[in-house]
Amino acid sequence: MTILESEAGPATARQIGRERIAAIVQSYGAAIVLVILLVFGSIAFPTFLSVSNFTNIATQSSFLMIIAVGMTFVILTGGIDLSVGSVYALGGVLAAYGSAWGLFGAFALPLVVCGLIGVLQGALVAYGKMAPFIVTLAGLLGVRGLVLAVTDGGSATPLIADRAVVFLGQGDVLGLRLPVFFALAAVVIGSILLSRSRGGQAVLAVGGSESAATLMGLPVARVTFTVYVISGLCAGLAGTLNAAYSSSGVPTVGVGLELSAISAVVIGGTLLSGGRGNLIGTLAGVLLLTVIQNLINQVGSLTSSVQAVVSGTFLAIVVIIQTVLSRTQRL
Amino acid sequence: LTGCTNTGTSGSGSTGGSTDTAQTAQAASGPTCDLATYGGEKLDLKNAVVGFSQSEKEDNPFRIAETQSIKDEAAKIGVKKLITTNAQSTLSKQISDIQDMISQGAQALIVAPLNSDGLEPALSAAKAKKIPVITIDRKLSSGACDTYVSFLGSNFVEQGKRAADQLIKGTSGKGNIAILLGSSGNGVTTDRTKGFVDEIAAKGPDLKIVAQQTGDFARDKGQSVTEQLLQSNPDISVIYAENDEMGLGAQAAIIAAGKTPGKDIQIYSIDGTKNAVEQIVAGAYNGVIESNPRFGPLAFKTLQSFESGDKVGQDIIIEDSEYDPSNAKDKVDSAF
Amino acid sequence: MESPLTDDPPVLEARGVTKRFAGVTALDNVNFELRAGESLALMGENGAGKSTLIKVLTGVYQPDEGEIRLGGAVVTFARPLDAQKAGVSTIYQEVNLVPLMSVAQNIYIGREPRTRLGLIDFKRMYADARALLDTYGIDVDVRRPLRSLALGVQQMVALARAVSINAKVVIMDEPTSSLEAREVETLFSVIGLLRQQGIAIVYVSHRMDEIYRVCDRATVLRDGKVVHVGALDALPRMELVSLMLGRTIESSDRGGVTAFGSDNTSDAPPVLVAEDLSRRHQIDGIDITIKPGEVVGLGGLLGSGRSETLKAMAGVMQLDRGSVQIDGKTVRSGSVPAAIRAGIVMLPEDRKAEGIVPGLSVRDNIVLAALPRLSKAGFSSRRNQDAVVDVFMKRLHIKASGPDQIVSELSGGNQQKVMIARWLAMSPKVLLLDEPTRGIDVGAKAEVQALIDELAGEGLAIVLVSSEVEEVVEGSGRVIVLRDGEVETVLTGAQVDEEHLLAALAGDAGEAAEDPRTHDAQTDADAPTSVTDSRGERA
Amino acid sequence: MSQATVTITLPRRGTALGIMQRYGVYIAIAALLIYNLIFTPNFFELDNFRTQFVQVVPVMIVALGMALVIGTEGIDLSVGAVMALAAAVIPLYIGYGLIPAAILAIVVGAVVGVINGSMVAFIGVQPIVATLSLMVAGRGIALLIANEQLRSVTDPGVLSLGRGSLFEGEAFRIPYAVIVAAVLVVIVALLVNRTTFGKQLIAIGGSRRAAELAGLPVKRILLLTYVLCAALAAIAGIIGTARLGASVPSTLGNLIELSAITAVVVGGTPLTGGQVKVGGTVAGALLLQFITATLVKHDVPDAYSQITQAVIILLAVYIQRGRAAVR
Ligand SMILES: Nc1ncnc2c1ncn2[C@@H]1O[C@H](COP(=O)(O)OP(=O)(O)OP(=O)(O)O)[C@@H](O)[C@H]1O
Ligand SMILES: Nc1ncnc2c1ncn2[C@@H]1O[C@H](COP(=O)(O)OP(=O)(O)OP(=O)(O)O)[C@@H](O)[C@H]1O
Ligand SMILES: [Mg+2]
Ligand SMILES: [Mg+2]
Repeated sequence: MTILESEAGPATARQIGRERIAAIVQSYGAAIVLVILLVFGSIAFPTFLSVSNFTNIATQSSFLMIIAVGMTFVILTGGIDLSVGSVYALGGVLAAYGSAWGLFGAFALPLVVCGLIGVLQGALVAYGKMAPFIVTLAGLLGVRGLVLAVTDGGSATPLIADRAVVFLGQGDVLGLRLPVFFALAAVVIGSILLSRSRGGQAVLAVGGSESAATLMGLPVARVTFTVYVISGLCAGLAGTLNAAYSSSGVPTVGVGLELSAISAVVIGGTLLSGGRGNLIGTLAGVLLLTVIQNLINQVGSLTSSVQAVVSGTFLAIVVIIQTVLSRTQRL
Repeated sequence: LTGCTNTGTSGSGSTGGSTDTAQTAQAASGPTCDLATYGGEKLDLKNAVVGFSQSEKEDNPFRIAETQSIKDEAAKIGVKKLITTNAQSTLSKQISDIQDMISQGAQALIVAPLNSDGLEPALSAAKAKKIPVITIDRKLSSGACDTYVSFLGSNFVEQGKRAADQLIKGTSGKGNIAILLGSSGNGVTTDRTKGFVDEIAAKGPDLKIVAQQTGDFARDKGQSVTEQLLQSNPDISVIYAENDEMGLGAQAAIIAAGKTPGKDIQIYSIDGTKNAVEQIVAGAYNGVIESNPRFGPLAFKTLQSFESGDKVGQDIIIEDSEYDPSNAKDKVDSAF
Repeated sequence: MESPLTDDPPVLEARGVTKRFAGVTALDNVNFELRAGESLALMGENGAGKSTLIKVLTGVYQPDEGEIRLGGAVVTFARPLDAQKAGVSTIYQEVNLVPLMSVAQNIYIGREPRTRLGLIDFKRMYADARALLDTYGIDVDVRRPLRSLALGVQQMVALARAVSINAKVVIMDEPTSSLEAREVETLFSVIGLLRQQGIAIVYVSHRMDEIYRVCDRATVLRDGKVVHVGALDALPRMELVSLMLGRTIESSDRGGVTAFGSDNTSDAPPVLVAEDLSRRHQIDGIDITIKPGEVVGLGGLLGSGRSETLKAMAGVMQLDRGSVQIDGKTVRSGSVPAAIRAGIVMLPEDRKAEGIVPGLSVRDNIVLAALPRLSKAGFSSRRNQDAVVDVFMKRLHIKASGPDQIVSELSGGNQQKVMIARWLAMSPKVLLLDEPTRGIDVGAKAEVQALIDELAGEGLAIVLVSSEVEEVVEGSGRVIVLRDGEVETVLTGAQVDEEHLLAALAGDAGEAAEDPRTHDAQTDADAPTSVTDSRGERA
Repeated sequence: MSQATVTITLPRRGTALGIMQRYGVYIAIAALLIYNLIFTPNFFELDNFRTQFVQVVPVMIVALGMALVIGTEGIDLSVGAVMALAAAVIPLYIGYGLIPAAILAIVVGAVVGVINGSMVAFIGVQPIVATLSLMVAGRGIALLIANEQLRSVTDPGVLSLGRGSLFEGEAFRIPYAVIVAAVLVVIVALLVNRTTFGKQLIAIGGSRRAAELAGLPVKRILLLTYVLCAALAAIAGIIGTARLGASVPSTLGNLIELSAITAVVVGGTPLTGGQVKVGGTVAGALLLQFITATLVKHDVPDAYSQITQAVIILLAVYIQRGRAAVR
């Protein structure tokens, strides 16, 4: 059956090469924009290119990064988790309360509770077949209420006295704060899970086509359920580390954090409809957001309104560039 | 579906442009702080880089006046560079802002903390570089002269208490009160509520608090909450709003309900914005406790004397005036 | 009706299964049995309930009444996974794979080979996938995302996946609807292998030839009821068709060939002139001229660029070079609205992704393109719509509970008719049909073919793409044969027959006599079809 | 269904469950009304209902636009910022009278819609981030336009839009704001159900690819949808300003995007697009309003009020979950 030979024209090799470059550009659009921004910052501001500034950026990004890891998993299934900001606050507050029982309490209490919130939301989405947007929107509201409820209407700020807990938030190794290592670990573990485990492949398949995944015999509901649990745990962990970092569980933190996390994930090249994306992109997305903020601070004289205009415009430009870079892959 | 933000603390609207009335400190007393104790070198602010970290958006008169007064004073003294940042009500951003300013070479910091706790990483970074930090308008719960030099600001509990006193006087101690709370979880809300409620309990036996609902420091929320409350609770006779904006929203609601603000239903609030004080003059508002935002001169004066080696007070509580029908007309120009 | 060959219990069995959807009883007390090693045809016209029965058998739907037995024991498949685990592997009617994932991932998802650390062993997975596809003569880069492949290739991937799962039963719901004659042969050899291993096959197809070649027995459904069960060799085609349709059709076995393909060509000037249609890596310098009333077939193998050519003319694809003219006026390239305004419409190949709007009603789907014409000042007129919808639902015999039924609830064939109706409602000058009879039952197919002829008779110019050689040959007055995106030859007049077409497809007149159907997959393992990487991604 | 998609089959129309699913929002509203009838003093009074209807107006108008955008499988987070922009513009041009100022405010809103729509339709940016950037920047611009200040608006036209009623003084007087909202509801309902544009918009949400191949002007329709949404948000901003008697760009419309989205979804429009339920959206907005009213009137502390809202929203969506798409 040699009817059809591959008589590919001479353009083939070049074409393949170009396709490959295009694929790289498409997957790492955010990282490329990040590099551009870093170069720009270094040229424009003498105080930008410094070790202390970069370690600051690393620390500042780490909490959002951990949340964004969970968010990436959720978005890859085609879902969304709006509750992360509130869960983050709850995690912090509970970590502070839990630190009365030392390191174990400071981690176990928030992780168990935030994990349970993930379980509840995941169950409603996966088994209750409710729209994730609404479930987690209710989560955003309800969990914030819970935070207020456990802090006496928000008037109490529990403090962390335990040295070991505080060390996990503030201690530094090689000039980097410990939360940075947690964030890196989250990225690495998350990446391996996503690209090298059956579960991760299932996440991509569910997001790529839920009906196909079902018909191919994947446990769609279980996969969907799990990502919300992961997201709850990630947000809880980020809250815990943040509380350790600032040695207090402040009930008002994390407002609007869900939008930062979602935009970081999307800027990182993950499709909101699910099925495609990676954590390296998300990492670049988180760093982009932090660097934009850092650059605004480098100017150092903008009022908050101007800052809003600048960061909104920046965001728009970044997503436009990123979209254009990765457009060829869209149908 | 609201109540999950945290915007605008002491803010409200104004028509802008007023005769600035800088703050005056109450008679100094209590512990002090100096370079020797805190650590660090003498410094002339004239050639220094100073950083100012604002906590909330400059979208309300209080924050606008506060930032402006810092900027004006910096210009007046002629500091080499003033870096300003705005945390936009996000605690982690305030930490980042302060760290960013430190790595940009700030030699002294003025911080309007978003929260009494949680700034520790930023403050310890400053401490490590022996950079003096003056906090304004909200007191930190960590140790003065250790994590920061001194605190300049109002006493929010006291403001609530004074509002209660004003209200008791204005209502002759009788009536049903509805409280419009600030944003939940905001320390200012907590303090202004505590001062007020305790004072009413102590001195107003015939005053009854019938509702406490959050108006998120926003005018529209204050208005709609008041509308709801007046509807179901027609015997409400006085409103205590934890900032002027909500008070003005309540005023609109009272008018919409066909009643006369200031007479049928009295309104008391805290802040001292021009809009509210003008309403007192017009007889449609009953009292305002001031919360003076013009920290610039006092903050730089404190910083300057600290940097030249003098002792400065750890707690510098400022004098807030108050407006009532008897003085509003004369003092309206000092409102912000 | 039962005539057991053995005493063994059937491998898979349905007893008294009833399945209702809102308003429709899709299956009505259906008894079905599949015996070990046999190949059973599941027959019935569009909407008879074949796909529904398969879904009930494999746990996609739960039966309202009745039970499923596997090897004699009652089983409940709560979801497809359970069926798969129990050894029932299925290729569903529409390709159901994950478009964004690679070919290899699609084949092995859920059972990826793993390293000792428990991580997926991509190297092995790619190699396995490569080897597996090679045995079916499919040469694709297994790392490529599935959606960059032509539909037919996707279908082969789905097939490879289903067969590579160790199964006792393999169910195939219209596996050949987008396959080329050559792939069909490959499939048949695979089926042969499976049967040798004692695996039972359920085979659904509207292509009679295939049924008679592959299957031993048939179960015929009509309106959700089993109307016949029996051996195929005792069942003449005509009778089978009558059983399916519930009426006798004199010429249905000939697919309505009688009038189909009659030459309506006049001396009128060409209505469409397409010149030098080119787009890098897809098509190169294609010229097509059609006169009113002419039916031009586009022949070619999988991936030869037939769909691409149609898309180029319909404005779906931006051209690098070349032009399309209607009545002498050039049509702006790369704009569907412009093409439609000029009178060119296209029935897309991938009905599910590009055709229907699944959530909308039959009415809304039919009038979708014609809406502006049926409206007054931007207001849509229900009366105008109903007039059109009514005409086409009757004319095309669209089987639906009414114009308000959601289109995704219709059977595949009826969805296709809805699509055709959408375009006829536009009263086009040139109709581009990409696999118009895909998934359509014999009756409907005859209707559609008759319709094509009728439309041509009315002066419509038609370009017809079909993977069924007979259909192209019978339907067209002229056949343009494409190969690797270029025109290979044009068959005219007496040349338009199967023999010439097959020869042209083979790209060598000398090999014309050699019927590719005699090949089987084994001997071809070393010479896979390869169009693979020479092509860019679909627009 | 010969397509191998997995759908939840709806129970028959007549069954109790079917009714619940179809009328989930309405049932929830009825339940709340009954609760209030029994437990809330002075609830069943015309004045009270007038208050609820007036208060719901901005959310309802924004939700109408949001429903259109969601119908195309999009989302618009910038609506609150557009309200702020409208509020900022009003006092600048109120000197020319209400109508010119309002038109200008709507035009400014529409410009935001054009930017949103262009990013989504022409560049292909995902709606949530496209509109997020305008949500951030828009309010900043509004504050800059207003010079970061709050202005009282004393124009009698504006004030009567906010506070005046038809049949003033009568028991059955109808606030002008409510009339505006009602008119907009009717217009949007007509748009969705009776016009070509509406049908095309829904088709795009149902399958963008199919709509493109059917020759619909997909990009133009998307653009127009975002413009409409923004224009509606601007109208909501004008009414919000009129009601306050002041232009407050700093807080007006804060978080309204979430309320609006909730109203739309609670009303039965799936976020996956392809459907727009105008009546449901109106009911959804009313449900949210009644929840808030009930909680405030019973002086529930903020913490518990947020939890209660979350639970009620979940319940309302849960009982009709079969209707919404799986994702
Ligand atoms: N075997 C294959 N391997 C890889 N890509 C393929 C293969 N077959 C087709 N393609 C892709 O499909 C495109 C051309 O397919 P097109 O749909 O135009 O062909 P066709 O002749 O219409 O075949 P079909 O009827 O099966 O769709 C090519 O650009 C190529 O990318
Ligand atoms: N999910 C569903 N909801 C409502 N009706 C459905 C659904 N699925 C199938 N039906 C109806 O059930 C009947 C049988 O459909 P089915 O898909 O089983 O037909 P089929 O025999 O596979 O047809 P085809 O040959 O066209 O694929 C049809 O009338 C169809 O409209
Ligand atoms: Mg079928
Ligand atoms: Mg094709």
